[in-house]
Amino acid sequence: MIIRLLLHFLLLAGLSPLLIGVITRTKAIIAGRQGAPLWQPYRDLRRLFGKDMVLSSTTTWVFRAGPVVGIAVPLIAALLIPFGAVGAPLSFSGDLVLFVYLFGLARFFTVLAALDTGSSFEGMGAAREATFSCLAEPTLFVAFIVLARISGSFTLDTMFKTLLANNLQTVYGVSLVLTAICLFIILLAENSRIPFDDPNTHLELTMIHEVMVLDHSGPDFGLILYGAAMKLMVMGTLVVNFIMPPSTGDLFVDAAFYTAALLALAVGIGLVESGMARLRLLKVPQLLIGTSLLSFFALVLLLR
Amino acid sequence: MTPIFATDINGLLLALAVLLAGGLLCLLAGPRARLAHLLGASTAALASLIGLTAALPALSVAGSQQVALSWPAAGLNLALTLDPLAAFFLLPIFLLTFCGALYAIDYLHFPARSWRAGLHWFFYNTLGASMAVVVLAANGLVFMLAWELMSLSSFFLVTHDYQEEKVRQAGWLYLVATHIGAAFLFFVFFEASRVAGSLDFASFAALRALPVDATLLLFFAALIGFGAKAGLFPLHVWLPDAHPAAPSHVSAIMSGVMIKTALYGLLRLLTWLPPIPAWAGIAVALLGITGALFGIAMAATQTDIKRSLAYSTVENIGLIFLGLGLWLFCQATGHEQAAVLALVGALLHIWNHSLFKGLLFLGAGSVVHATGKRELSALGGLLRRMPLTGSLLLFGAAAISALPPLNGFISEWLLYLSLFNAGQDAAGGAAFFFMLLAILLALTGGLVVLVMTRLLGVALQGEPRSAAAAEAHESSAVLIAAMSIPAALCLLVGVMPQLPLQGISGPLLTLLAPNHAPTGSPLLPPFGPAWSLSLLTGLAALVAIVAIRTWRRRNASRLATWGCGYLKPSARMAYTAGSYSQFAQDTVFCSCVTPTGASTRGPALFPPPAQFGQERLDPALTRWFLPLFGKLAERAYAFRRLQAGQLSIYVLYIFIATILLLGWGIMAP
Amino acid sequence: MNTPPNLILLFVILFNFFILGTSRLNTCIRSVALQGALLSLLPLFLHTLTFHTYLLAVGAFVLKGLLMPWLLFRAIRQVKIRREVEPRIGYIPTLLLGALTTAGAFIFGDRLPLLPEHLHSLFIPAALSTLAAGFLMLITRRKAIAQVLGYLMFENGIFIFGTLLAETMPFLVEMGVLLDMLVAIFVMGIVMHHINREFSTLNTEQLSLLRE
Amino acid sequence: MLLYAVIFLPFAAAALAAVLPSDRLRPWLIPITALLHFALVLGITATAAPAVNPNSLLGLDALGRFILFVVSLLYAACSFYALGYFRYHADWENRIFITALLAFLGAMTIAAASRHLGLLWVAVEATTLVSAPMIYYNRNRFSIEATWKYLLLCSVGIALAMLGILFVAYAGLHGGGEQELLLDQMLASASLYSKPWLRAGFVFLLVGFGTKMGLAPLHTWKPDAYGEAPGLVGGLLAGGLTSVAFLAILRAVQIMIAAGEQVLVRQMLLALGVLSLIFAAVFVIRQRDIKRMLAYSSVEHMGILVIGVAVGGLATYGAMFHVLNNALTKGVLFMTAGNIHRHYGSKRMCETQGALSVLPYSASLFLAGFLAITGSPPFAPFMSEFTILRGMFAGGHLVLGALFIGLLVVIFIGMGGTVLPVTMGPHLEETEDEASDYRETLLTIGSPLFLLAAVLCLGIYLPEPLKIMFSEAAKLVEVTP
Repeated sequence: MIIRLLLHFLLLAGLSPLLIGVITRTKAIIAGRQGAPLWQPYRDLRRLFGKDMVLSSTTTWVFRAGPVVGIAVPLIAALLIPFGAVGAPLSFSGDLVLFVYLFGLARFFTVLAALDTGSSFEGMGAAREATFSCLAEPTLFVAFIVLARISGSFTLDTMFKTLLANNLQTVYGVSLVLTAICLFIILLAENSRIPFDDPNTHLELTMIHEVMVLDHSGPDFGLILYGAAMKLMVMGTLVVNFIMPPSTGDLFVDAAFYTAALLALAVGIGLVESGMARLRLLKVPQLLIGTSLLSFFALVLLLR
Repeated sequence: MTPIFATDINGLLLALAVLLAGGLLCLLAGPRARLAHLLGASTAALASLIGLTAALPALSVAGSQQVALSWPAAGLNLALTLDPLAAFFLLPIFLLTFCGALYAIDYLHFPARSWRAGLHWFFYNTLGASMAVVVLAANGLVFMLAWELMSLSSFFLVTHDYQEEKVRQAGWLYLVATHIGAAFLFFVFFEASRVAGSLDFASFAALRALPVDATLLLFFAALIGFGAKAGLFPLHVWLPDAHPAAPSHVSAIMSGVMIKTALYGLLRLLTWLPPIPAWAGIAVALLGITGALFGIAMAATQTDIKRSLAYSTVENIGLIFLGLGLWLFCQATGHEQAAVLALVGALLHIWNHSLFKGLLFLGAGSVVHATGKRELSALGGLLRRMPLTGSLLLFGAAAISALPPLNGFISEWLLYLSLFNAGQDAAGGAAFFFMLLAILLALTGGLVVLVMTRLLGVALQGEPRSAAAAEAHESSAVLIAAMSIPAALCLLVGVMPQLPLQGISGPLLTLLAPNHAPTGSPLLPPFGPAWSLSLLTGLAALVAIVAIRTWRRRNASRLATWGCGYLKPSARMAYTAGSYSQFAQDTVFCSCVTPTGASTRGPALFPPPAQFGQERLDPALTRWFLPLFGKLAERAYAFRRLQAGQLSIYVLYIFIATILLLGWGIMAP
Repeated sequence: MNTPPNLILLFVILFNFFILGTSRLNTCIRSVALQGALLSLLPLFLHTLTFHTYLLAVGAFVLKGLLMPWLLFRAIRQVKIRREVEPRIGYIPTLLLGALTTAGAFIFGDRLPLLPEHLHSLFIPAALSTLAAGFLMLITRRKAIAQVLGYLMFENGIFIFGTLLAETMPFLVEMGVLLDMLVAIFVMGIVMHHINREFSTLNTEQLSLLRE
Repeated sequence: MLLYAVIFLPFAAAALAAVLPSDRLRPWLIPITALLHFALVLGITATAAPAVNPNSLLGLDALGRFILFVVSLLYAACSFYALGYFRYHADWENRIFITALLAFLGAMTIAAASRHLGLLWVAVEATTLVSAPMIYYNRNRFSIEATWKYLLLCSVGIALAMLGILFVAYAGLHGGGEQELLLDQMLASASLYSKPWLRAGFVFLLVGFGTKMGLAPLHTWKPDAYGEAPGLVGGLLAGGLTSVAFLAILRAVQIMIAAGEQVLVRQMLLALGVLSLIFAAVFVIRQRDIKRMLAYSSVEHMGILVIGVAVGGLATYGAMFHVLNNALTKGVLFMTAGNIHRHYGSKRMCETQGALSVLPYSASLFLAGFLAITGSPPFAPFMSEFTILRGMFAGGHLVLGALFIGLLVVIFIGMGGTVLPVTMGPHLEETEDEASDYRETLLTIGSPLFLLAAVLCLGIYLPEPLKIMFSEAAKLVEVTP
């Protein structure tokens, strides 16, 4: 139990920046550049944590609480899901709701932290964040419902263990594939990757997430980046779990498998990002609604 | 307050007596406002404390205690019954009455010599007492009597500032709505008494023999009657006007508990009726979720902070009705587990909503008290100026957004769980129905976050948007105290859900008893240690991070918000409430809930100063009810020609009446 | 069939039509008075000649035949108005309606079982048709005076029926009725005076200020 | 013996008022007479009812005692208001008015005490005649028009009632042989009467006294008369006279029941009652004139009374209870409406808004009276209407009950739409010429205050004697199917 807990924490804390590194590296290579080293994100974090910070005179404690919650939530959420064959340390029936609402909590505070500055840029970003997640959340739920329906349980742990592997041949196969795709799109949307948003650009009026953190600096900003990385990893885990082989029995072998798969996913994200351009902002809702329709279709296939 | 009254209905009688006596005393205090003010507040607070101590034990005591005072005027007894279900509703009633009384001490200000104070407290105490009696009533007469008193006293509380036109209109709308509702309730109780042979609730057990159509007649009449009070879509129309009009502690009580008495009535009726057909359950559930979506969408477009909160009440009532409908449906279709989960979720949400909505209205009241403004566009920057109030508001917002680890999450979690459960063992269409509900519920949840961040972000954060907001002051200790009571309970329920769930088991059994054998606590959902463990880890993580950051805390330099190079970003550049919800309006909402705007910008060589105005009227009111009633009134008006002032025509009426009656008299067998 | 009472009643019915048909106000008043006077003879033929009967007859004659017309003429003199009844609807329709109601009165009368001594008498039809004629006057005439006349015919109709029961009913009642009518006419006269003062007309169509 | 004193007293006072020269002293006759009268009535009602002599013209059975009590109580309460009223109109000539006012009481007393249909008829007609000058008191073209309509319509109605009495008598002649119109004798032998005559007679009586009582569609004089009469008179007409007319109808009902014609009676009463409710509901909507609104509300309550009697059982008891409540509450409403009218010099809603700020007591009493008359707790009408409804549903009248409730709500909304602006609305700054010299005095507030307190107490606690009075009165007209 305790080992599982520690393992989860370690994997999450250690691995998540690496994913960012991998993504950026992949994009660089595709773009024909050499790109930054894989551990660049770790450096950035260290540098940020070493910095002083500038606080807006408008802000209050909420402004500083935002990053904290932003990093605490992925930590807790990660405990509810299995990392590949590595079972979730905490799980109880219905924890999927907790999982979704934890990210709601994070959103609540990041949005408020953004609004706390009183700047119209942050306000705009906050509005978009809140609106888009309204559209993204149902999709997540439908995906979970599909998995729950298949696995016959409401604990993420059992829902996400070795699903595609044994069910691909069964009637559930199609719905599962569709669900996996939906989850991947949600992953992109929730972590503000292309085609929804471009994490590299700043100060563009079409941005969603990045614009909310304009006024954060130093350790706060570091926390935000770290939290974002963890969030990416958590969401990524959901996708990865579809393709994970059943448990080998040895905890660390499973962990290794999982890590490999996660890195592969990162490369995939990098490919997608370099493959397509960012959508126009007004197209984004359509894409999200399309996704939820897709997941819905998966559900219909399941229930018929 | 002493143990003598514990576990005993006498304690409640004492509380009622204190309330009524206090009200009369306030009236007798006459124009001595200060005296009346203190008298009213103290009696109300004392009575609610007594009531709390008396009602709390009864929650778990199975069975019921009766008390009956003979009442020759009515020919019926003034009979009260205390059972777990009643106690379940008594707790929030007395709690909020207490908080409201405490709050009003500093919130209300009266001229030294005026009747206003006496009247206000008279009606306040009457409201408290009548709400309690509604819940305790043991026969139709007492129930309807208390019900009408409740409506009237709340009407007079709403019209506290009756000099304002809007307040009068709001009060009038409320009075009309509540009376139409009451008419349906009269019908329900009399019809029930016709079947049962007496108005005593004890004898209503005879209703279980009703055929299904009669059952549905009663059920839907009650749904309309109680729905009009509870603010069930589309009968909610009075709510968004009445709450802003009323003083804030009154809004807190009305929105927190008064409308819940309607839910009590419905639940009580369901304990008598035979099982409701499944489709009726579906209808209720759909009404509920529609109301939830509608309410939250409307809340997202409001610019009046209290009006927005009122719409959020519509949303929460919708969720509760969703739970109830789900319960009925699952019971009818035999999904035991899901039914229980839904019912528990609905009951717990009743408690939760009274807690955080009370907190939010009180907090909004403090904001209004400090700034004198309700318009979001005139607020802002208050979290810096009134940190405690602001933080409490933020707390309540987090709770109502169902964020863990606060109470709102627990009840919504139960609703989800019941939906999933039902969806799991249902097949085909039914399963699909549940999934659909779950998805809509998720959408609602997302929108709630949008609405609440909008309210807080615009009202409390950024730079003040008006001079009034700029020199706002922190509210007094009394107000803070009154607000922190519900806040504390929100946290308690959220962190230790077992407590309230055990409390609910009593009323739960009362409600389930008629329809299946009383099974024990396993009815309650499995909140394992995992729940608290995960929360504990979360908290531990938070603590750790904060520790790290305090350790690494450097001297943070404070500068103005970076505004793209603008040196002095003014509040007018800040993101407004309208623009915050604009994006959601364009992408998510249907057009019927978006505000109707009118702009006077015309193409001209030298364009005149342009204006842009928006109004956010309730579509249900403006599109359905007002036209309907207008048409009816027109029809009625057409009959005025009968009274045209011509004497000979009047004689003609007499003539005709005579002829007809003569004919009837002669023809009759 | 052709007993004196029936002949009187026949005349009474004819008077109804005459009143409904005529246009002169004075003629109306005179004929109503004449009708009343005729009716005052009824008790004499109908009942044994007791003091009671005499008193009733005389009283009725004095009141209906003399006092009322005098009062009304006086009222007319006070309020100088055109001596014409302005009907709301024409005379012919009024007469037709009168005929209709009379027929109705006969039919209705047949449905009521009569005492043997009253069989084949015109009492019931005559009473009802006079009543109806009074109603018609009230409904169709514009002038206040004409309406008072209608009210008088009304009372005549009742009186016809009353005479049937003159023995049954105590003395008190008829006297009460007659006196009461007297007072009623007095009051109406006063009110008419005031109406004329306020509106400078007795055309009651003007009296429709109070309406919805 | 007391009875004769009760009847004699008001007439003596009226005569005195007629001869008394001073306009200042004359008003004092009213409260004195009223109080004496009420004291005597209390004396009568307190003592056990003596067996009514079947051959006497006068006598008080339970019904008569009850109605007499109601009338006398209302009159006593209003009499003090009258003092204040005349103090306000000190310069007006009030000889005729006060004489009529006192004679009015006498006539109503006779009507309540008469055991003889003819006498009853005379008394009721007398009330019509004496109330005419009271309605005309304001002496303008509106009041004269109202008086004319009231006089003519009620005279027509009353004449029809006379015919009805004659028919009933003939029915008796046809069936029971020679007999007088004494109530007790008729009740004794009613079963022998010839049905067609009796029915026709009842119809005429119903229409006749119904006109007086103001049942739709015979109510047409009501809004005009109540609207133009002084508030005091309006209260007495709506509270007292209607109750007397109701009594007259109940007498007819008694005879019909004794003749075994309950079914027809019940149906006819139901028809008229429901029609009255509908008329009231339709006309009260957007009613801009507060006094006319009260008149339609009176029509409504007459409808409620006859419906209660028609339904029978518990509802009859409720109807009796409601007679008292209606009388008292109407007194409150008309007197306070009179105050408001006098202050603003208008009774149009648009000109009398925001009375609470200028006439706090009258306005709040008016508001409370409105709540009471529309059947809101804790006032007594709620109790009586609740009882009537109970009887209705207990009798299985499902649809009727639903209709009843619905119409009551419509009327509440209609009246509220007028009353709330008048009381709570924005206070318009009245111009100089408006009659704002009126100030609330104890006399003009005391009477309605007392009546409202009475209504409130009755709603909470009903004294046993009253209860017995109601139930005994109800027994007499009990329609047992």
